[in-house]
Parts: sequence; structure tokens; C-alpha cells
Amino acid sequence: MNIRFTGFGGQGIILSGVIFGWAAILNGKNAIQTQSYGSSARGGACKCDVIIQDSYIYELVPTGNDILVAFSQPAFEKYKNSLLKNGLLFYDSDLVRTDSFESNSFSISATDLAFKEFGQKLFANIIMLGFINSKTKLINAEAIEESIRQYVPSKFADTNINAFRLGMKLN
Amino acid sequence: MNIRFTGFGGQGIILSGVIFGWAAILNGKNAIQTQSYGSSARGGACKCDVIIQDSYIYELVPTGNDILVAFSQPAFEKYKNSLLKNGLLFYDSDLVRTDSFESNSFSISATDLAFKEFGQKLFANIIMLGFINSKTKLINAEAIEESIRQYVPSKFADTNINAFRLGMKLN
Amino acid sequence: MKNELLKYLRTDILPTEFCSGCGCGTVLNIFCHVVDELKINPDDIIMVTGIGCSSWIPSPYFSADTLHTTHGRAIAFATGVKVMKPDKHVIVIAGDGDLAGIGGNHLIHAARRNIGLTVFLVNNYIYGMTGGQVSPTTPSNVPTTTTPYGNTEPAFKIAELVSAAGASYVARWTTYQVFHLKKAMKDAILNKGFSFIEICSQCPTSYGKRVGMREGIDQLKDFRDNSIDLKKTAGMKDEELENKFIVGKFAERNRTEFTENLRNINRKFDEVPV
Amino acid sequence: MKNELLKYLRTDILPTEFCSGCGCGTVLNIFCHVVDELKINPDDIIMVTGIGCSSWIPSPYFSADTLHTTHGRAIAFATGVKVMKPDKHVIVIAGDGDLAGIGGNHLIHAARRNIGLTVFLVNNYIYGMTGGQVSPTTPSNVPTTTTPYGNTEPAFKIAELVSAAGASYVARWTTYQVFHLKKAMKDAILNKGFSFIEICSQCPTSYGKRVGMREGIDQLKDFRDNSIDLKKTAGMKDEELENKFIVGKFAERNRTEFTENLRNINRKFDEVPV
Amino acid sequence: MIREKDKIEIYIDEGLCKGCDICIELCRPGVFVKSEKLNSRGYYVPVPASMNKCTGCMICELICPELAVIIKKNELVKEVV
Amino acid sequence: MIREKDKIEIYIDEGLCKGCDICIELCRPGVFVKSEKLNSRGYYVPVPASMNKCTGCMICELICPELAVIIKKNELVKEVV
Amino acid sequence: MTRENYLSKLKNRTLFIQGDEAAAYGALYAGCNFFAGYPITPASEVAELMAKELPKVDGYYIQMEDEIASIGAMIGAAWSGGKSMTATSGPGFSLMQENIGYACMTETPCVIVNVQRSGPSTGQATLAAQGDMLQARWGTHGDHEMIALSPSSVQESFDLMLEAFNLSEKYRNPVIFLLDGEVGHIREKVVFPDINEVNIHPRNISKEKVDVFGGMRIPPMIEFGQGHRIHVTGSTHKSNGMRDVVSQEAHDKLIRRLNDKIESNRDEISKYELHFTDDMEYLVVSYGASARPSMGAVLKLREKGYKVGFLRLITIWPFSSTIVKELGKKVKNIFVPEMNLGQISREIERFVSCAVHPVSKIGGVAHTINEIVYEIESEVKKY
Amino acid sequence: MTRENYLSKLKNRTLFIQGDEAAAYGALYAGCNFFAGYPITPASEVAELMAKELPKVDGYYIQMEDEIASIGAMIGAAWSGGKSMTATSGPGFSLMQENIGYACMTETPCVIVNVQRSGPSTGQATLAAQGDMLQARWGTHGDHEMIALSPSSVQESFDLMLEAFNLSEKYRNPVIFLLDGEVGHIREKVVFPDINEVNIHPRNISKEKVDVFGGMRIPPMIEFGQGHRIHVTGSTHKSNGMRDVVSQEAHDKLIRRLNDKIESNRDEISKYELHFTDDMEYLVVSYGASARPSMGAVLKLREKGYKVGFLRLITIWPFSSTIVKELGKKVKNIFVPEMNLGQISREIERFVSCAVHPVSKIGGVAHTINEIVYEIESEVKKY
Ligand SMILES: Cc1ncc(C[n+]2csc(CCOP(=O)(O)OP(=O)(O)O)c2C)c(N)n1
Ligand SMILES: Cc1ncc(C[n+]2csc(CCOP(=O)(O)OP(=O)(O)O)c2C)c(N)n1
Ligand code: SF4
Ligand code: SF4
Ligand code: SF4
Ligand code: SF4
Ligand code: SF4
Ligand code: SF4
Ligand SMILES: [Mg+2]
Ligand SMILES: [Mg+2]
Repeated sequence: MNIRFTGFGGQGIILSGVIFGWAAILNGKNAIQTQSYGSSARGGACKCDVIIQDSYIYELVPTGNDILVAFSQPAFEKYKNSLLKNGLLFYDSDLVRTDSFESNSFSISATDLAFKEFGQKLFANIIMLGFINSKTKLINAEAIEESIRQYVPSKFADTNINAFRLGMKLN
Repeated sequence: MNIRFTGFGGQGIILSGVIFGWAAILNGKNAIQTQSYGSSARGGACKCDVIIQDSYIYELVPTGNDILVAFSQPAFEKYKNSLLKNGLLFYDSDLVRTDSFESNSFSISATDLAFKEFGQKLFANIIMLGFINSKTKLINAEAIEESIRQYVPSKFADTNINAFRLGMKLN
Repeated sequence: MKNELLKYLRTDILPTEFCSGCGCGTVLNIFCHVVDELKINPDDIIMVTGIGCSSWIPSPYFSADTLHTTHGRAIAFATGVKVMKPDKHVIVIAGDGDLAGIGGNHLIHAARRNIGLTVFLVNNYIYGMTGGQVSPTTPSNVPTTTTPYGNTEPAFKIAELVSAAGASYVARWTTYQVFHLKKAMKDAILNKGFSFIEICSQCPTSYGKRVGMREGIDQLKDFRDNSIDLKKTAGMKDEELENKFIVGKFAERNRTEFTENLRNINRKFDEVPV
Repeated sequence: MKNELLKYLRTDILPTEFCSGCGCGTVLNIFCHVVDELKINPDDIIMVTGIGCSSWIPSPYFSADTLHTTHGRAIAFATGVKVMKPDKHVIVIAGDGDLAGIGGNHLIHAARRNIGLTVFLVNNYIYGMTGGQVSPTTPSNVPTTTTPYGNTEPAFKIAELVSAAGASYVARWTTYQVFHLKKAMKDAILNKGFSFIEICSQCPTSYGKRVGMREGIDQLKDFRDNSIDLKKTAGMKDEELENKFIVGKFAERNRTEFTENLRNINRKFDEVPV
Repeated sequence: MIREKDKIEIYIDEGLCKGCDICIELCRPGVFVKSEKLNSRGYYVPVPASMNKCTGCMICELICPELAVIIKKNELVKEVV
Repeated sequence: MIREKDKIEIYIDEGLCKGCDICIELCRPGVFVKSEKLNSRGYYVPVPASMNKCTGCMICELICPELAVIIKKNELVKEVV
Repeated sequence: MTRENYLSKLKNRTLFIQGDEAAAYGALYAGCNFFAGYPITPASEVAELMAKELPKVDGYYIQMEDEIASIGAMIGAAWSGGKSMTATSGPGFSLMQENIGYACMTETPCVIVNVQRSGPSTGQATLAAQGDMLQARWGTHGDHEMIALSPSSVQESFDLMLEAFNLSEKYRNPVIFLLDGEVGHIREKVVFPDINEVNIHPRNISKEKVDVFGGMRIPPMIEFGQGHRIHVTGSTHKSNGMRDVVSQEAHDKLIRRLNDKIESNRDEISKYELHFTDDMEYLVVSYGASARPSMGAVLKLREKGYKVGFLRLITIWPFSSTIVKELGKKVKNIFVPEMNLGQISREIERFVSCAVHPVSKIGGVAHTINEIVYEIESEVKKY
Repeated sequence: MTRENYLSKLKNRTLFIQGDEAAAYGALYAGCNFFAGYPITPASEVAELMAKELPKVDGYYIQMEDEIASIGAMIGAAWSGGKSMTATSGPGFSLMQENIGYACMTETPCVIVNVQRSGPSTGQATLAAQGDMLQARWGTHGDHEMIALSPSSVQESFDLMLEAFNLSEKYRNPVIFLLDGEVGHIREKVVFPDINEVNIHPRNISKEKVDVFGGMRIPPMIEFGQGHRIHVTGSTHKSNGMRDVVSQEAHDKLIRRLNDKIESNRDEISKYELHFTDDMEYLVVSYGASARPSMGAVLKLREKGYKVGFLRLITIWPFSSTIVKELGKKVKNIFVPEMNLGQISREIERFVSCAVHPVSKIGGVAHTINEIVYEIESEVKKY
């Protein structure tokens, strides 16, 4: 199971992958997470891959993604073709237009929602995580919540959990 | 023909070798000159080798010296055994005691002489060159004088030539 | 409507990759104004830079001959450039880590030589590009990714140091003082010897957030509220000046430029008969 | 009759390899007096040095733990030493080329950090060991083996520079002012933070002869005749000070020492319950 | 009474702007407001809402990190009111 | 009249001295002279010729680059002349 | 806090961390108490974790003005009783070369992490590579031997770091920890052991004053401040540490001993892993990140019926020539997947007479299993 | 003074000078007009001569604050129209490694002289060695090729320096001039040629704006100030010079081209000298100073009736593998006298299957003829 999170730096792309990977491990699976970003800390495109398997993972580079998450247009354009047939596309509908791209796709206004609900665009990624999990049921929600608490600063933990739960409820 | 000049740094040891080597070339021979010194500019022992041959020189390290010139006790002790059987030893009698060392040897008070005749100990090496050449007649004196003029600062050239000629006259 | 100054930039790669609110962009902006107002043909400019966010101001954004060197070495490379191209404006723009951290020795030696380079050091108080490690200009006690318990080292006063090293023009301004900075940049470019401006600049991503200033504007307000004119500092105590940005001109001296000295030697040999 | 101070030296390698009349020997001599008068046990001294004639003062002559490092890096190595051995006297003695040339960056950064090192920079105005190439302290116009037509660069004022970098104790003396130098060395060793003395020293072999001073004594007389007290220089013009040796104390500041800051952090974790 | 009209034009290059709010916050007369909607790159760009308040001080143009603000000072067009 | 005698002893370590003349030249009262003959290492070493002129200023001991000068200040031995 | 208290808190913990971080934890387990470094992608995470954790074990993190100062401070600390390390990547590693030679020459135990990124020069700073394998061996001037290790997983990054410190103490030599940016930046599960189950090689310190630079092949150390007034130099020295920069014998003796202490223990230092080599016709040799898809490819090729064996190098230097020689005799072809243009494959060529095929990939992306399978299959089918 | 006037004064002159000085004169003949350096034994003589002579040809000598700055200034000058060089020895060469990679990456023509002294580290600073042969190839991080030359006499030091500059221009690559301290410091007779008889490869400068970093294997250069606003970077870049630090393809394309431009011209770059190889049973391979007593030994062995051949390598990198492979097939044993513990002998092992015997000597003294004769005779007699 290969999942790719993509967008600009600063959108919490990498954090999403880390949370997801650790949640998978909490669920008793093997996981590796890798990331890549442009050379400036923020501006460039950024991606984060998570590979989840039951057995030892020899393959370090996903050869196709089962799930693609897109938080920016350039990232979407760059990576859309990595989506496997029957793969699922998740994207922020304010930031990405998929036009004629054909796939099983799901979208929400995560960034706008985050800003308006929680006062910070930063929570968009966690809302998206909830949304993805509600659609895919890949990992149980408790493991993801535990993982969120592990990785976000404790003073923001509750807000993040709320964001996650908000995402879980979206359609 | 291997000639080794030895002493402390600052005594003009290397200059002696260079002058001698160039003089040999002026005489139509092949010559290489090498030098080695301790790691401080002055204090340590210092040596200068000149190899003179009619043919191309493949051997870079003299395997024994036909002539050894010693300007200090430590240098003498260190290098005396490099003198070939029948080799000639030249030394400054104020600075070197040869004790029981057996060889064909020649000595003068070059340093004291230099200071007293020319006001500078520095001329000792050139006096010695003259002395050596008077004893060995290795290279013609004109070539050596030409070489001296080439290598010493022009304002000291005449004094050096005088020092050389003084050396030629010593016994 | 496009900004006319974009003609000075390599526009195909815009918008910049700088974070939103980053002071590097402001430096780039003001520099474009300066080149425009001084009517310098960019063909007469050679930009030299190192590695870091600030180094991206010239490389790749400003459109002139550009030498993007290794980390910390811009001034060393620029020295070779200036010796061979004494009539060009050789301009170095790079960061605090690059020029005063790893590159500090080249900085002080170039200042000593008084070689005709113009150096704009963008001091964002942090290693920005690598994600926020302490820099030699990070104030004491500030937490960074490599000083999680607060910085144990005092910060350089770079303008003062470069002045002590012998530069012929030295100033410090912040990205808030846009007009002073613009004027200073002009003076620096027109000065013949080694010219240096320390530009205090905001880095919301890697520095600001560490000191409670999440957005670029927060640091700009800090610059606005806590800058103090060098001329007014005489007699002030160190404590009073803590956390202040002392701005102004630190040095302006008449000294012969290095490459001119070199050429003077060569000229002597022009007259030598063959 | 032997000098009692020889007990501080590795005597089996005496006499030194310094040239006759070299100031390095005088520095060594006075340093022995200082250690003796301060009653410091050499076992509590760690000497760190670089490459050059001046670096031979501690390596090999002074008999204490000695770290003879690569060229220019003495202060960097000494930083690691001091962090791990904060209670020892960590003393660096090296040359102008070593500490202010290739090693200039480590020098200014250590001064900034105010790490508790004692640094004696033996400024002989030249690269002595390698045979007389121009150094960053060689005065302008002086001919050296690599500036046959006269030095085209101005010289560093090292004491001033190190002071601007933040050192807590800075002085300059020449080998002629033996008593002042002895006193300053004591002050430097006793000061807790970064202490620095620029010692102007004669090098007859590689420098003196280039400026018409063939013997060590000639340069000493120059020091004698052309030294001027820092306190008397206020208001004097640059031209008046040219070719003068400005001697005196340049800085004495109270700042916390770097390794103490580090240990304060560690102490916080002593109390953490397991 | 004579009024100066269209003295100054203000343009924001939306393709460059990164919504840092610096121009909004540092314009003393408060010419700009924040847009309501994210632009396609995820930023709320400034809108010059009160152009007539603009003093032409140029700060916004000089300080914008993206060269996204353009202040055009036209020749004065005076009209009699 | 009371004279101080043997107040100060001066030693030169010939094994260390490199004949740089610094002590000779910088001793203000001129205590030292140059030896007549080279020593075995090729130097003319100083000789403390006018010991009685010595003021005990210690300069020679401190400045000698070879630690070759030793100034011993004994307790004063006063004698009536 | 004492190191024991600290480690007892870590014990049996499972974390999802990067190879860089695992290496740092490994160092803390090994007793590292001094880190001097300078930030650089992709090695900064090692420094950042050390900055956070070292004070907890009463150790010291310092950030220096550059990489040259970092390795200098590290060596200074090592002689002052520190178990010390630094971490960098290509550009910084190049800058450290002079003082790596110094560490060899002075027989200073210490660990230098190089998290390899895509070079030469600044290259692609955020992308992984294995381009410094031969630089680790030959980067500094003069004859010298080197110890270098390369882990293939995050857990191994932890485990092998313990080994790195132990080897550095045992052989009194710097050890290069050749992470690649891939293993350095991957996040995987790591489980920390109990400190009591971990084997730490203590520094061999002599209480008495002895020769610290000779007299035996690996002489004991002395620490500054013991009162022995030792002399440490990067110049050629006698066994007591005093310089001898003129005699040929002194240099010959010293340098041959330094080389010999590694060379003669080659087989002991050499660590590797073998799979399916009994009946093999072809051999795959790999290491670091590349070893992961390589092993995946071997499994796949076996499934397809190819008799492929696998040698994973863990120790890179000294080179595991004994096993390579031996295996080389059994096969017709050796394939060497590396994230470079063929570096270790060159070393292999020295010891075998069969054909050696580099399976090179550069540009920051690890090989996929299929890429390796394809390369091997198409070569093998030629026969 | 113009370069022509200057050189016409030198023409046909015979001098008794050191290899270092001959190298400097060679550079002046080649048109070198920029030197940036930092003093170090045994390379300072190159700098000192350049400082004296460069102003006479309207060139510039500058002494920088260290070796890193020196190579930096040199590269900056090269892009500003300079034919530039620097000279150093081991410690400085180690410090230059990062920017040697930069010069490769930016395809900057320039010459770096390394007058090798006895290392590692400070070693024996005044004594000669050939210990940096492999460092010259692998010292900087990341995959790269290198051109390196090594002269065996003072006259060749002059002649080969011309070649070094020409190769650097032709292949747009830094060239390492691997003098050893022995040849560098020996004084021998040199005769200067007439400048008209000397072949100078001019810099390939494009007047039009073109891609300076691709489009063809060795693209033309552009000089700063031509108005083309070029972008030069040590990061991975496209053919127009603009950074591309994320795409695998960009890196792969660039780095493979950089390697290929040397590798595919290996035989053209490779210079060597053969003696007695027609009927040989044993082969001696050597270079630099070691080649002198090696040739002496070959002559002596021939006198004694041994069928010994001799290959003197002049180009060290790229390695002359074609001839080595060919000769290796004809002999049972190859002997490699080197002033190191066996460096080029390792490279030879990659290409031959006969036995390769290093004839190592370290500690600053060149081999004597008899030492080499003895080593070879005693090995040969075993059969
Ligand atoms: C030799 C070397 N060491 C370290 C790095 C990693 N590095 C890249 S940018 C940078 C810091 C840049 O900081 P600064 O110069 O202040 O620029 P900023 O990003 O803050 O503008 C570092 C350490 C490198 N590229 N090369
Ligand atoms: C990296 C490196 N570069 C150059 C040298 C050569 N070198 C040895 S000593 C020295 C100069 C020493 O000058 P200084 O520090 O002033 O000491 P001095 O001999 O004048 O006392 C140099 C350049 C070296 N050893 N290492
Ligand atoms: S990290 Fe800081 S300096 Fe770099 S682009 Fe972002 S805000 Fe600017
Ligand atoms: S060269 Fe100069 S510094 Fe070195 S020992 Fe001689 S006089 Fe002293
Ligand atoms: S300052 Fe520039 S980038 Fe920032 S919000 Fe205003 S227009 Fe946009
Ligand atoms: S020019 Fe000045 S007043 Fe007008 S919008 Fe810009 S900042 Fe505001
Ligand atoms: S100062 Fe010392 S070395 Fe010099 S002459 Fe006097 S005793 Fe001898
Ligand atoms: S102590 Fe003073 S007076 Fe006496 S000999 Fe020495 S310098 Fe002269
Ligand atoms: Mg910065
Ligand atoms: Mg000096």
C-alpha cells in the first residue's frame, strides 16, 4: 500500500505522512516513510511517501501509488501520473483543479476550512487525514489519533484531534 | 661524481651546491642538485647534494659521496659515513672536530676567516668552494666564478668572487 | 500590469521560492530599484553568491552574470572575478551563516584588502535554508533546532567587525528602513573599495517562529520599533542596546582599492624596454 | 649553571631550532617566567598550537600536554579541549599566519563565544617557517618572497579586530616590553573568558632582512623606538600612527564564559527525575 | 475647488503575491484589505480598497518581497469640482 | 664606605646561547661584551665583562631567546671598604 | 542525568524515526558525550538530535563555525577524554579531509558521519547518493587506511553506530559512518535495546606514562590532564609522540604500523551478510540503501529460477577482499547496484577475474527492484 | 610588457632551476595570467616565481588567506577570462577538495598543482612523496572524472605544464599537476623553447549566447561580462546553467556527460612512454620521480640479461588502462615502484590478471636503482 502526500512546503505534507506511517506501525504493520522537497525550506513542491506492508520492505521507492493526496496544483500535475489504476485521489478543492484527469477522486476545501474553523491554514492536512481515513478505513482511527498526539506539539494536540474528527465527518 | 654540502641552515649550504651544479653545466656536464633541511628555516641540519655526470642522470639519491663538505658537528656526525672509500672530506675547522675519523681530509677556518676578512660569516661557504676547487680541480674556476655571479645578489658579487679566490689560495 | 523592474529578474522562475513574507524578497526588490535608479546596465554587474536562502537573491533571481559558489566562499571567488574584471560591479549577496559563519575569514580578509567588492549580507539571524539551526548572529538564549535549550553563544556584531577589519564603507539597515537601505546600497555600489551592508532581514519560517514572530510582518514591526540610529548610541550602555538594531553608517574611509594596487605594479613593466 | 626554568621545557631537544635572535624564544622565556610566578602546575596546562615557527614554542619546547594541530586550526581543536577540560588552562600560542591568516575565522568566532582559552598570537609580520611569504600582518609595500614589488595589501590590526569580535581580554605588546608582556600574560591566563595577546615579535631571518633589519636586535630596537601607548593615541591621526606599534590593553570585559553556559544547561538535567 | 484625480494607480500582481500581509500592515493610511478568497496558490492577496487614501509614499512597492506591488504616479490630472 | 659585593651573579649557558647579541645590546649599563672566539656551534657568545655595573634589572634574563642568561640575586653581602 | 538513567528510559522503546536519528541514538548508547558539527542537509538531523539529547547525559553539543572547526573540536575533545563525533554530508566531508588525515596520524578514536547526498559539489542537496565511497578511503592526502561502515536500514543505523564507536576505540582510528541520504532520511521502526545487552569497547587508557604512539601495534591512549605531558602531532613522530620530520625510518615505521593495524585485522573488522551463495551462478554485491532493492531483486530472481547469490557489505573499508575473492571464483558475473557511477565495483575488480557489472543509478532516487532485476536478467540472458 | 615580449626574452635560455620553477615557467608559456595561492612547502617556489613574473606579462598574482580561498579566487578568475592556476601540497590539496568538485561541476578550465610531500597530515613537510595519487582521483565528494599529469624531470615539468593548460581548455576540466616533492625540488637544466614552436589550445569562447553547460559533450565557454547573463552553479543544472536540483534526469544527464567527456577521450588524453616492451617477460610501471631510478633499474636489469620492459605513465588520470591491459597480457609480473604504499599499483590490478608487485618506498627518499633492481631480481628468481 503506497500513499503519497504532496503540496508546497509548509503545508504539513510531511507531518501527514509521518503520522500515517506511525499509525500503521501502531496497527502492527511495517511502514517506511520518505520525503523530498525542493531546496528552499518552503517555496518548492514537496512530497511524502508512505509504504505500508505486512512483510519486510525491500522496495524503497514506491513504483506507483494507491493513494495520492494533492495540496497544490503543481504537485498534482507533477505526480498525478504516479497514481495506479484504481488508485484514489484526494485533493484540496481550493488549491487543485483536476480538470479532465480521470480517477476515483475525493475533495474538500481543507485549507479554507482550516483557516475558518481553526484560525490557521496549518490544520488543513489533519482535516484531510480524517477525510482520507473516513473514505478508506485503512487504519483504525484510534491509532491515528494516538499518532497525532505523538507528533504535534502538545498544546495543539486537541485542536488537531478536532481537525481530524472534522475531516472524518466530511463528505 | 657525488658531492654533499652539509651544515646548519643559514650557512649558505644550498647556495654552494647550486653554484657548483650550474658551474658543472656550464662545463658541459649533466648535473642535478637536491637539498633537504629540517623543518625550521634555520636551526636544523641541512644538506645539499650535487650529482654530476656526463650521461643522463637516473639516480636521484647519491648512494655514496665522493666529496663531503661539513660546516657543523651534527651534520658531520650524521653524514660522515656517506663518504665513499677514497672520498674527500672538507670541513670548517672551527666548527667540526673529526677526531678519529679516517679519510682524506682538508680543513680551513672558513667561518672565522669570513667574519674577519669580509665582515660576514656568510662568505664562509664561498671561501670553502674556492678551497675545494683548488684541491680537486673538478671544474674550471671561470665556470665557478660565472656561476657565483649568476646566483649571488649583484651588490655582493665582487666580495664573493674575492672570497672564492681567497679559498683557492688556501692550503 | 507587470512590475517594470521584472526586467532585472529571470522571470521564468518567478514567483520566488522564498517563503511568504521573507525579507530576501524585499532585498531583491530594493536592489532592483537601486540598479534602475543608478542606471547600471546589468551586463556590467557580476553577482557572486554562496549557499543559503539569501544567496538565492542573485542566484537565480537577479538577471546578470551570476557565480553561485560553494557555501561561504562567495567573497573568495569574487576576489578572482574582481581582479580580472576590475571595471565591473562585482556584487555579493548572501546570508549571515554563509558570509560571517563559515565564510567569516574571507569576509574580514577582503575587508582588510579593501578589494572593490560590494557585499550585502542578509542577516536573518539563522541558518534559514537548512531549517533553522543557530547562526553566529542568533541572539543569546534564543532556541533554535540546534540550541533547543537556548543559544549559549553571544552574537556577532558584523558591521562593527567588518569595520574593524578595514572595509572602506560599512553600514547596517533593516528591511524595514527601505529608503535608508536603498540609499546605502547606492553608496556601497558607488564606493570604490570594499563596501559592506549588513541587512537585518526577517525569516518567519526558520527564525521568527522561534521568537514568537510567526509572520514576516511581526519581525518588520520589531525592526520598526527597536531600531536605533548609530549616532544616538554614543554613551549608551550595552544593556540599553540589547535587542536593539543599531542602524546607520559605520565606516566611510578613503583607502586605495586592492586591484588598483595590483595594476599599478603591472604598469611599471609596461615601460620596460624589451 | 642551568636556568631553573628549564624544568618547564622538554630539555632534551634544546637548544631550540629557532634562528639566532628570534622572538619566539623570548616569548617562550617570558611564558616560563609567568607559569613559574603564577605557580601553575604544568600538569594543569594544555597547550594547543598550529603550524609555524611560533607554534614550536609549545610544540615541542614547553613541557605540558601538547596538541600540535594542523595549520590554522589550533583554536578549533582547543575549543573541544576546553569543553571537555574546563578546569585546565588551555593555552594557544601560534603565529600571525596561523591564527589570523588561515585560522582567522576560528579566532573571531572563539572571541565571540568568549570561550575560556588564552591565545598568544606571535606576530612576526611574515610566514616565517615557509621562508618569508607575505602574511596578513605584513605592512603595506614591504617586499617579501611573494610580494617582490612590495605588499599591495594593508595589514590587519589584529588586537583591534579580536576586540571587535567580542573577546573579554585583549592586549598588544612587543617582545621588547618584557615586563608589560609578562604582566599581560598573567592577566590573560587569569581571565576566565577568551583572552588574547598580540605579541609583536622579531623574525630576523624571514622578515627583518626584508626591511633592513638583519638581526633580531634591530627589530627590538624598532619596537623600542616606535611603540606608543594605546592611551596616548586618542586623537592621533592615522598617518601619525603609521609604522607605530600601539601597545596596551584593548579590552577587558565581563562576559560569561562559553563552557560555563554549556554546563549550566546540563545542570538543569541533573534534577530531572528518572 | 480643484481636485487631483487618479494621481496614483496601484496594481497587485496576483501571480506573484504570496499573501504575506506586509503591504496591508505597513501602509500607514491603510489602503489595502485582505481578499476574501484564497487565490489558486493558496494565498489571500491584498486588495487596494481605499486607493484615494494613498499618499504615494512607495513603501509598499519597495518592501513587497515579491515585487508584486506597483505604484504608478501619473501626471496630475486636475479637475475643477 | 660600604660596598655591595657579589650582589648579583650572571651566568651564560653557552650550550644554549646562539650569539644573537640581544643581551649585549639591550643591557643599558653595558655589562656584556662579545667573545673573541666562535663557540663550537659557530656563535660568538656574550661574556659578562663588567658584572659590577649590573643593576639587576632582569631584562637580559627575560629577553634572551634561548633562556641562556641567568641572573642570580644573592642576599646582599656588604663589605666596608 | 547519568547516561544509565537516560538509557534506561529509552530501553525497549519503539520509535518511528529517521536513519539519521537512529545513528544519533546509537551514538548516545555507545557513550558519545561530545558532538561538534555544522548544519548540512541531509545530516542536520543527527546534530539536532544530539543537541537535544546530549545535555541529558551530561555531554556536550557544540555547533562550530564550519566543518573544519567541527572536526578539529571533535579531535581536541577526544584527546580530552571525550567519546566524540561529528556528522556532515559531501561538501562538509570534503572540507574535513585534512583533519581526517590528522585523526589517522594521531590515532584518535572518533566517528565521522557522512550522510551522502547527490554530488559532486552542491549537486542536488536534498537527494541521496552513495557517491563518497571512495572518497572515504582516499579523500585525505598521504598513505592511510580507513574504517568505514554503511547501514542498510534505520535499525542497523542504530546498531552499527555502536560498532563504529567500538571499532574506533579498539583500533584507535577514526571511523567513517557512511550513511546514504536514503537510509538517513527514511523513517522506519527502531527498537532500542537494554544498555546491559550492549557491548561497549572501553577506551584503552594507560594510567602509567607510556609511549602513546608506538611500541606495540595499537598502543594505549593517555588523556590530557593525566600529568603525562604528552605530545600529540600530525607530523611524523616517534613512539613517544615527539616529532621526527627528517628521518626516513621514523616515517616508514609509523606509517606502516598505522596501515598495518587495520590491514592485518581486515578480516576481523570486515562485516557482511551472505544469502544464497551456496549454489549461485551470479553474485549481487551491494550495501547501504541499495542493498534493500538488491535483496528484493535477488528474491525475485530466485523466484524466477536464476541462481543468484547476494553479498551485503556492512564494512566498506577495509574492503572485505577475502570473501569477495572467494565468491568471485564461484561465479561468472558480479552485479553491483550502487547509487553512484560504479565505485565499490572498481574495488571488486581488483580481487576477481570474472566480469563485474556496475548497476549504477544516480540522481537521488534509489533503485527499484525491477530495475535491478532487469539489468541482471538482460545481462544473464546474453549467455 | 606583453606576453610575447616577455617570452621572447626567455627563448632558448638555459637555466638550472627546480621542477617547481619550471612548472611556473611552463604556465607562463601556456598563457597563465592569474595565480592565487597560499604558501606551503614544497610548493611555495611555484608561487614565488609567479609573484615575480606574472606582473611582467600583465598577469596577476594574489596570495589568499588560505587554500580554499585560493582555489575559489582561481575559479572566479577563470570565469572572468583568466587562464588561472594555483599550487599547493597535501594539506592544502585536502582543503581544496570541495572546490575541486566545484570546478569539475562547472567545467572550469584551470590547473591545480600539487607538489606532493610526505603525509598523511603534516607528516614530513619538507620531504617528497607520491602519496596523493588516488586522492587526486577521489578526493572530492560525488562521482567525477579527473585529469592528472605527473612529470619525471625538470624539463618535463615545464613541457607538461603546457599540456596541462591545453587539456584543461580542451576538456573544460580542472587538471591536477601531480608533481612530487622530488621533481619539484630537484634542480636540473631546462631549455626554454621559442613561443612560436609551442602549441597553445585557445579557450573555446562563444560570441553568441549559447548553452554553456550542455547541448554538446564539451560546450563552449562564455566569459563574464559578455552580456549573456550566464548562471554558473555547483548545483545540478540544466544546459543553460539554471539549477535543477530535484529531477533525477537532470542530474543523470549532467554527471554522465561530465564523466563521459573524459572517459570517452581516455586514449587521447593518455600519454605514456614505452621501453623494451617488445620482448619483455616482466614489466615495470612507474611515473614521476620514481620513474627515474626505475628506468635506471630497467637498464641495469637488461644488462644483466633480464627481459624487463618499462612503462612510464605521464598521464595518471584518466588511467591508461588500454596500454596497461595490453601489456599486462604479455607478462607474468608487473612491478610498480612508487613513493607510497601502493596506489597506482591498485589501479593496475583492475586491468590485469598477472601478479602486480608494489615496490613501495615512503619517508621522503627516492628509490635507488639498486633497491629496485634488488626487489625485482629477488621476485623474479623465485620462478
Ligand atoms: C560546506 C557546506 N556546509 C554546509 C552546507 C549546508 N548549508 C546550506 S545553506 C546553509 C546555511 C545558510 O545560512 P545563511 O547563510 O544564513 O543563509 P539563509 O538561508 O539563512 O539565508 C548551510 C549550513 C553546505 N551547503 N556546504
Ligand atoms: C593547510 C596548510 N597550508 C599551508 C601550510 C604551510 N605552512 C606551514 S607554516 C606556515 C606559515 C606560518 O606562518 P605563521 O603562522 O605566521 O608562523 P611563523 O612561522 O611566522 O611563526 C604555512 C603557510 C600548512 N602546513 N598547512
Ligand atoms: S526559510 Fe527564512 S530565509 Fe529562507 S525563504 Fe523561508 S523565510 Fe526566507
Ligand atoms: S624564520 Fe623567523 S620566526 Fe622562524 S625561527 Fe627563524 S627568526 Fe624565528
Ligand atoms: S507585500 Fe507583496 S506579497 Fe505580501 S501581501 Fe502585499 S503584495 Fe502580496
Ligand atoms: S504607496 Fe504608501 S500610502 Fe500608497 S498604498 Fe503604498 S504604502 Fe500605502
Ligand atoms: S640574548 Fe641569549 S642567545 Fe642572545 S647572545 Fe645573549 S645569551 Fe646568547
Ligand atoms: S640584569 Fe639588567 S643590568 Fe644586569 S646584565 Fe642583565 S640587562 Fe644588564
Ligand atoms: Mg541566515
Ligand atoms: Mg608569522
